[in-house]
Amino acid sequence: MTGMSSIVKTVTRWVSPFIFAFGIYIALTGHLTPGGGFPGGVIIAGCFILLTLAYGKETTFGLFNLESSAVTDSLAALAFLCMGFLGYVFGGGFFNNFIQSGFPGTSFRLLSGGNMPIINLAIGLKVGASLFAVFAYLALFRAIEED
Amino acid sequence: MLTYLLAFILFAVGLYSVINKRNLIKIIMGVIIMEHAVNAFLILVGYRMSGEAPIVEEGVSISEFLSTAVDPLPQALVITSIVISLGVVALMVGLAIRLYQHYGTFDITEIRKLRG
Amino acid sequence: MVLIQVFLVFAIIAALVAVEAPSALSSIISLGAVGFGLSIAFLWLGAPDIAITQVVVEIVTLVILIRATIARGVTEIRGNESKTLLIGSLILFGLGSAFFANYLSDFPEFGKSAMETFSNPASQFYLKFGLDKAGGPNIVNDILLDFRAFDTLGEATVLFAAILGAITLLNRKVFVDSGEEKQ
Amino acid sequence: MIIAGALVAMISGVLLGKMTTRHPGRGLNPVRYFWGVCYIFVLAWWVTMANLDVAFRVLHPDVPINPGIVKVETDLESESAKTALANSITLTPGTMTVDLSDDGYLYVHWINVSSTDVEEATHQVVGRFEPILRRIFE
Repeated sequence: MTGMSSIVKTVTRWVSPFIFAFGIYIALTGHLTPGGGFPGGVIIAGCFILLTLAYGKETTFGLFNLESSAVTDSLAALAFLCMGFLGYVFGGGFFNNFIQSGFPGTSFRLLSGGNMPIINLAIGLKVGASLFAVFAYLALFRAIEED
Repeated sequence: MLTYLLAFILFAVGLYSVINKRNLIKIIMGVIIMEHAVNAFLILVGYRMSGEAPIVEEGVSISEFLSTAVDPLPQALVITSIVISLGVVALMVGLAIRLYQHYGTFDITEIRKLRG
Repeated sequence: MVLIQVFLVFAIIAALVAVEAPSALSSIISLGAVGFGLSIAFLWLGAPDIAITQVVVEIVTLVILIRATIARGVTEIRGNESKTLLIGSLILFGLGSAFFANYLSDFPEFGKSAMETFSNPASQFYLKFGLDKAGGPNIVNDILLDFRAFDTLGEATVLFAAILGAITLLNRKVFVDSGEEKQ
Repeated sequence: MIIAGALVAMISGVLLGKMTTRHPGRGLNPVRYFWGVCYIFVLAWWVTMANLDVAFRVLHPDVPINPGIVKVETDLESESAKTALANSITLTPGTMTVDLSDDGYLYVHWINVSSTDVEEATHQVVGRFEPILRRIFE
């Protein structure tokens, strides 16, 4: 798969960093505005899917290959679980919001959510990495078939 | 009542596709339509007349917020269900592609014939 | 309220087109129309989180489905059907609508949510204490990540399992080892 | 919150920055931004004129159109400039870019083909945008 015409390639080149940053923004401020980890993660995956469609898989794997997507997926899941255990250790219950008790009375700020932004980001990275992995395997599978 | 009925009809369209069609892609589409219908039904149950999104705005008191916000619990359940449905669709598409590669067709009756 | 019904009818029409259209491309695009119409309906129903998620997920679903059919040269997906199954599905539809009509009277009226009809619901607790105890103004995310975070962990596990299954199916090495040596 | 935004911008820049631009130094020249602002007005002027022209052709009882695809040439070097040119041509009513070949030729669908000659068509279609785009992107 060599990719599409040069107009599509150039426009993809211009917009892809903004899509990526928007995905992380949606994931990070999920507790303040509509959004959250799940749509943010799908937007991050969509950024890399767009790159794969426009440029072909070689260029995209140069940025973000299958090993690093697997590593990101596992690390994000592990971070999610670690937040639960840290809540158990410091707050007295599994997934207790232990950071939030340190910042009382600061509503409507990024820090007011306690560990919610961290969990949101972890979920976003996890969903994004796993969906990109599925799409990359679909692309790879077709390439093998054509041989 | 009519609104619930519309969600039910959407579910019935998906069920018709799953039962009646002989093509794997059509069956996957039916499953997706059924998922959409169930999500829509859950959100419809949680709706309250002229309700607003369950997001607290700065300067709005809690009692005022309680009298206008819609039910947040079905939304929290549906938001996980949508993403799981995406994973399930990926799994079904993977199965369908495997079958296509093996038998050269998406038709399930043909696949049944070719088994032996 | 009429607007919500309009978008639901739009979704039903799009679903019928998606089920019956013979061409793969028009069928898949009509499936996208179902999702987008429902997403606008969700926006009117006071669920912006769901609307955002629905739009984004719909796009990725379309890309995956097009990848599965058109990218490998399948342009017609005609689902030829049988008479007996049609009669059977009609009977099933009649039974289902009979059940639905029977239990519809137990449902709360549309526009009167379940948390108003039943006494002491959980949603009232979440709405009342979400901002103070979890610290986020978005109550849906509070429920998702604080009150019911264990649910979310299970959901992440289900997603992980589904993706793992898809990757294992699409990974050729597994099948090359066991399949081709047999022949 | 601003710190978090800066961190996210840094991450996306490091990860995807080499896709976005191939000549990072060009973005620092303020003259290019001045011509970029000018380009908005030039584009708006030509789009308005073309709108009026196409509206005249549609409303005229004889419908004086002569549609066809012409081949035009561009001297622009960078991919960004070519893309901006093709999108500007598509945005202008009456003309639409069909394809962009690698060796600098554009295939344009034109509602009223006045000349099939490459030089003449180039002058009429591309000549409006080319000089200012060269100042922006090259």
